[in-house]
Amino acid sequence: MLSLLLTAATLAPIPALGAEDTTQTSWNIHAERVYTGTGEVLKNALIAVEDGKIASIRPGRSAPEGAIQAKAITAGMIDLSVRVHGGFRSVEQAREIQPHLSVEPAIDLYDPAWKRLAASGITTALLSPMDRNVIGGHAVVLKTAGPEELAARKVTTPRPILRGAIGSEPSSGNHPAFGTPTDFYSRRPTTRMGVEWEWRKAFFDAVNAGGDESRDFPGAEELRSCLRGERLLIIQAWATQDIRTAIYLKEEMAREGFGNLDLVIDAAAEAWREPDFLTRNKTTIILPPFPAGGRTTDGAFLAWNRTAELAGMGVRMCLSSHGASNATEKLERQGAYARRAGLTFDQTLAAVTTNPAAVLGLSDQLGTVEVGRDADLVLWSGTPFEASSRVVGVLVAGELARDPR
Amino acid sequence: MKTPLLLLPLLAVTVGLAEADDKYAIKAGTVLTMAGDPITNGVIVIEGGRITAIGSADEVKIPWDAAVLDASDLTAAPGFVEAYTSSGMDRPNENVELAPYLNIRDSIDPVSFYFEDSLRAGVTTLNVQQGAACVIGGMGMVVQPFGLTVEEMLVRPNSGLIMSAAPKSGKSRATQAQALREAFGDLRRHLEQLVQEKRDGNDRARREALYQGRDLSGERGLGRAMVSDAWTVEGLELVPRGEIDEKMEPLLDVVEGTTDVYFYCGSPVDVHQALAIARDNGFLASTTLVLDASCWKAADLIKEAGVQVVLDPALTRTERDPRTGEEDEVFIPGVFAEKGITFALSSRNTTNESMWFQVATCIANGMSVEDAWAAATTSPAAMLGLDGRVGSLRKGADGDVVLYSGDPLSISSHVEFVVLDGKLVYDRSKDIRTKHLLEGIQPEGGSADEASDEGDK
Amino acid sequence: MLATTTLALAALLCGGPSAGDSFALRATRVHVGDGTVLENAIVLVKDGKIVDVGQGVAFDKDVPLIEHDGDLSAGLVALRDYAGIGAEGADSTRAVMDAADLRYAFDSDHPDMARLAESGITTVVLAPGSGSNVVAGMPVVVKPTVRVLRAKGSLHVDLSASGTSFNRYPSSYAGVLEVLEERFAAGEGAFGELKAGRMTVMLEAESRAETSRALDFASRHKLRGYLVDSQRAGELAAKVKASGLGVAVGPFAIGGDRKEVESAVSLAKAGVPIGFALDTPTNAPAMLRLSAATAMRAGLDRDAAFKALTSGAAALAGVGDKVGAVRAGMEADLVLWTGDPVDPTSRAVAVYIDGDLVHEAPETDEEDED
Amino acid sequence: MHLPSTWLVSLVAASTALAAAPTTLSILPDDQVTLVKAEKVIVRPGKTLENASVLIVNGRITAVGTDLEAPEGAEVLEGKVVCAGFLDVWSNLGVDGESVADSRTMPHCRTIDALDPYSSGFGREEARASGVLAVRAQVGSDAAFGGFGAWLSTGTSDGDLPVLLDDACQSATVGVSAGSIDVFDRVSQADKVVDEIRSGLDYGIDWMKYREELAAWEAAIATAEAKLTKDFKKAKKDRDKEVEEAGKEGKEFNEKKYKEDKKPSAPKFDAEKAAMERVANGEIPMVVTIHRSAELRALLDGTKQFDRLRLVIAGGTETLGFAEELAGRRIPVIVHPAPLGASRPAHLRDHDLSLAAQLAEKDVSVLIGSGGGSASRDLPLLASLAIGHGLDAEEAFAALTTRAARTFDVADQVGSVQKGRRGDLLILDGEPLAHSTSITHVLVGGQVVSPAKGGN
Repeated sequence: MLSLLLTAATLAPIPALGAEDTTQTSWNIHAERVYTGTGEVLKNALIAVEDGKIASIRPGRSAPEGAIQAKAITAGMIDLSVRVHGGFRSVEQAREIQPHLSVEPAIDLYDPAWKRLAASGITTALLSPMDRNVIGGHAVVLKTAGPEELAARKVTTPRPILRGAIGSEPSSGNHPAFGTPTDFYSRRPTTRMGVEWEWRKAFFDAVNAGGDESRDFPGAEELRSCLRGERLLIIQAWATQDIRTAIYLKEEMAREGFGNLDLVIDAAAEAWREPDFLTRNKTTIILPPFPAGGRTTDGAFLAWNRTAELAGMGVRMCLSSHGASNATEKLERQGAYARRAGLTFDQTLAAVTTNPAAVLGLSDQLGTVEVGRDADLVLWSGTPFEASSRVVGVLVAGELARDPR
Repeated sequence: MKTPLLLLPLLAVTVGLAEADDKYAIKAGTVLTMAGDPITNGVIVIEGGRITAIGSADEVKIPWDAAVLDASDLTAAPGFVEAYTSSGMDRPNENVELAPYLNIRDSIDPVSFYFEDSLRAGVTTLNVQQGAACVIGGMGMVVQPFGLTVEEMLVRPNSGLIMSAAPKSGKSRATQAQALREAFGDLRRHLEQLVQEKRDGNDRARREALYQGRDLSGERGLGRAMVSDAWTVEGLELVPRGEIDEKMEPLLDVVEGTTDVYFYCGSPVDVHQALAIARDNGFLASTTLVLDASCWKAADLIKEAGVQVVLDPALTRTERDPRTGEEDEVFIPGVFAEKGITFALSSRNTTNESMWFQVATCIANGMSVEDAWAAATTSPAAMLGLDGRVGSLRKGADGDVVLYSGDPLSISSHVEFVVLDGKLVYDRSKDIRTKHLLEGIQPEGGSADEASDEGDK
Repeated sequence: MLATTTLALAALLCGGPSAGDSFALRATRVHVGDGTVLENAIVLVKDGKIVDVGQGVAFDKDVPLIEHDGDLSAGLVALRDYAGIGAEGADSTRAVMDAADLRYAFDSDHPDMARLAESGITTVVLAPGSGSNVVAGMPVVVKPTVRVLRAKGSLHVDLSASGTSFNRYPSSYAGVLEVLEERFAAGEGAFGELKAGRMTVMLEAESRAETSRALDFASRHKLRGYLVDSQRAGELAAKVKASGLGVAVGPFAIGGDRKEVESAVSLAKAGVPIGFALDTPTNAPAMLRLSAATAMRAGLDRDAAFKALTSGAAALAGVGDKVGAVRAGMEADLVLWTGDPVDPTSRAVAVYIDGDLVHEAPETDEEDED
Repeated sequence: MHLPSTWLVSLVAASTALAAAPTTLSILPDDQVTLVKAEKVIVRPGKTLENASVLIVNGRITAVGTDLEAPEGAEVLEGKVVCAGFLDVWSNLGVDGESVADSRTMPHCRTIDALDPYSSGFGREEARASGVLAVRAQVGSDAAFGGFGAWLSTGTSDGDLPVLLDDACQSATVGVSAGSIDVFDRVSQADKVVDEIRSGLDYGIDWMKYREELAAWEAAIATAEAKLTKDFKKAKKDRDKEVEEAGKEGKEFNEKKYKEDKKPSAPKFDAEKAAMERVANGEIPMVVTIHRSAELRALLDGTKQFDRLRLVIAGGTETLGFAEELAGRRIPVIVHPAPLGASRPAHLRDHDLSLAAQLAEKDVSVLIGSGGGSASRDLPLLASLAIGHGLDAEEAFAALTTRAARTFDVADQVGSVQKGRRGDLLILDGEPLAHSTSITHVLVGGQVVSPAKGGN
């Protein structure tokens, strides 16, 4: 009654994953102008990439057969504030101070946002926990393209990076909804005063716990190493009042003899209102995306042209697109808006390559087009950061994340 | 809403500079004409609001009595033309879904910040239409972004009706399409009924005359026969046009092809519907499609129908292939250019989507400089039936000139002056809202801060 | 064909083999369970256990013989289900409920249980509901309508987003890992059993990133067991294979996402042991065999599908030595089918658990159906 | 009577010639010709040809027989079994999601207005691969009145979406939409369906009456006018005399008062009623999605009055009790044999996978539908589930092919392997719905669209 059991025709063979990775990591790339990032512009340069590193750069050459061609080449862009952290689950909100945790368990390398970021020219990104805690935990530096394994994508920096926030955001979710019992959310600071108190208390307790075992708490050692300058501290502060609080915190720690915080301020929209706060401690800032109408989060107002004045005063600044990669907000467009706001070409190029590389302490590996460096390259259709040119090709660690051909 | 104080500086921008009679001349470092090659250190003479002479300094003599704007270190270019916008009004959308009898002149707000922003972005001609959240909307008009009354702003009245194939809120595609079909079905039945009533009346009159023994004097039809590519109601000449229901009369003009139509499509599926409705009712030739960014998939269909399109301000779009999960980016104007479809760019007046930025983005994505400029000047001008008047600087064109600090498409150049019909209407040095955005300087009196909010909506 | 079976069964019913008695079943095709099919073989059952299987099995004449023209196979095994649990399985007041034993939520008289037995499912792993716990408790392996087969055999650990909570610790993936690392370091209770390998883990992870992290966690702590709810695990087939974990795939909804089915097939092709999961009461028990049929349509070969329904799943559930195959020494959970058990057009005619007849298909008057 | 006989002879000769070598006569050079050879061609359920072949020219089947050979240039395909493509009578594949869920559709809405060839390409590709080559799609599938359904081919992926029939049926639902809270509410919905059909019938009658009256009035007017024309000279003479007298007497002359019967006025056009009129006179079938017995009773009683109505029940969870009446009135039932768990909506409480089998036993014409969307791809699986619960395999095959085509008026295009039908065929390596069978080729319009990917 039952016909012979025939095995169904099988699917096309599934490629065995993890098989030897055959993506090509050696290329010949030729460009009419190579903006090395060292201040030098090479004409008609031929770049040879071997196994993910820049093997040779030979200016004044014509493009050999089969080489990838572009009008201009710059080093891969670095964004220190990509915010592709996947939301609430990237920060442990049980306690306000979590310096011993990290955003690493929340990283989803399958999120299509990474491919879009790589295609928009960002080759290295700093991913921090969501700003819902006073101290959210450690950030992670990773390449935006490559195998979907964190071990292969992570970039080790000489110093770990800790993330914190000042302003309304850390306390914003904490007001107890009317009539609901106070759960662990509503016990926490609901004002800027409360947030600032948490900052000082954390460092004070950490220093006291140094000598007394019974007072130790998770993360105390991490805070002490921050004070010793062995760990970079990035604090998000939009409005000028919050930038001021961050600088006062650093100066108080020094005054009290607790130590010297190596501080970078993220999303410093109103840095232009009181520039001397930044110049007196040589504090680096990361600018948020240029808002069309000037208005940003936390009521801060970013006046476009005043950014050029800051650059003129020697404040080291980095640009960021906050993870956006659509046509009008991606990092190359932020560079164009910076140029429109008066920054010179070199200042703009530095703000997306050498400055962030220096912040990460990886100036010898990233940020410039020089022999021996990672093969992170961005190929442009014309002069970079112009409205009439765009990113056409991207190499991340020698791998073609966006093919210009 | 707006503090009156603000109005004064705006006025100062104009009154102070307009000269007595209407002769005006501009000396510019380079002149991009969009009607031939650019002119270096050119001269443009405008009399009575029209360009009477244009050429290099040695060819063209400036009349002795003309006011002269010396912009020899600036670049002159024709103003951009916006082929479709529903900004510049309090409430662009009418909730009555079938309202072809409405006219936009009743709701344009001359002092809306949208028009000041347009000047700042170098846009000098706009086709303002009712919003696309409708089935069939009212009649639009072409205006200049300057003037205290709608009449002063007028460039060309009755620029066309707006229709939408994208479902109005509360409708789905099926009910929207059925409402569109029903509108034209009702028109046809209404006309046939009018003709039938006229015929019955004439027959009865004939019999009455026979009964009464009178000779019937021939009744001459007072209307016009109906002419349309798709369907006609035979005998319409019997009906005087005045007797047709004035709520439906504009639709008759559409079917007869005398009124242009702007058909909004929210997705590629809507394009199928819009073209079908236009073809079935004979107005495909006078239709311009206003497309959402997703409609590029129906480009072949648009090419086959031979209609022109107005593109969405979003010029690129990422699409996910459900089979592979891969995402690829599509440059939409490129798709239309490659298929040879005439298209016009549209813009939003924020920095990153103003018209010059759109033109630059097209060039960045591989389009030629001429085609990119044409899509923001001569193509939309032709669509509005104003080619030769706006969108290019040539003899006989309107005296609309925009002067930039450098190459108009360079990231760091700005609009310094705008001249409309030979009168200076915008001077950047007196533009308090730009000052606030770029330098953060709060103007005395009313805070431009809210002002800058309003402009961005 | 059907008439002959029912006659014999009628005689049997009045007598009714009690656990102590023995009886014999002969069927035209006996699916032993390792891929071989014995023609016209006899299965001898005594005291709820299978004594002998084979073509020439001898048994004295007073032992009743049941003839069945059709297929006989071991009872089907479902790797995860919520039958009869309802709200009992989700106590999310605390993050870690490692001592909670789902044995106390097992209700053998619940109508869901009878429905499982009727569709030929004789072993099912009841799992805690998806509340927001990091560890929700210890799943239990039961025989529907009869008894608990194995308790305290495994521990449910949730490394997916549903393991976090919005208003108590832990609220993040980092917090979940912090809790688990602490508990494993302490090594008390179930965590000690897991570390010693005396307990397996039912590891919940949904997205590919969560699955990759769960596999790293399992390898770090050398855990054995299987993944549940990981619809795209197939795209990490090599890593799953290297971790030694199995995967509970499905149920594949009618008209559901094709990628989920292809992921299950690529897991099987990579040699990862798989079994099928159910989610009563959202879907009917027939969904177990239908999921197998859908997987076969997407390229899974028939024997792999049958193994995933029986011996493969039994091994993953930790009861591979008791059920899932027709061999001497195994428990007498047997099902008589009208055709090939993997074919949705065939039906369970009679179901035995521990040698007792628990279900028999109602009389259909039309004579035969082929 | 010489002529007819010779004429007869030549006819016979020609037809045999045609039959003998049909291929050479009618094939033009640039025709697309495919010949499918198979050990078994299932023309329609119950009729199979052994070692036969099917000739498809330009997408249409031109010949089916055991003695055809391949014309040169023809693509030849071979396989074990050939049958017609499956048809899904309860789907919304290829239709824009919003319009399917719209609860405000009216009888005069059309499914072909809401086709979405762009986002449904993937779904149609999967349906094709599993053998489902055409679907009856419906907008407003949960609305009180869904409007005109349409037959759509799943033959293409993106771009265009071929329509086999754009007014395949009208649709309504009773007791399914959110508004159906209690039994009175559901029964009133059933009555609303009956009233709607009644209004269509009355609309037709009104128009018929108007046309009769109009014809009568026009005839009367024509005769009256003829008489007036005849008497015109006399009337003109009388009138001139009267005018003259009035002029002399200085009185004002007034015309004679003319009266005539008023012309009958046409009934007001109503697109909704016009659609329902086609249902009332049986031109197109009416599919009612209905489940529970209370409203079933109301619907069946209410529709007795319409003798030409072609009613089709969809869902029919509790239709077993009405089996005799349904068989008697030849009302088909579309069953959706999905393995629903215990937690399901109230109207599906008594859902039973053997419903199809039990209805078929009582001679009710049973159809099988996938219930919408991407489930069309799993229609063969649902059919095999119904077979697993007692439905005869041949009955299930008929439900997916000929019966579906006949019920919704596309039997001339699809559903069987016969001359004139579309070349939509499946080439399989076993019985169509047997589980272990897989599809080796899928032909749409004679072109191979998908070689087998996995089983059927």
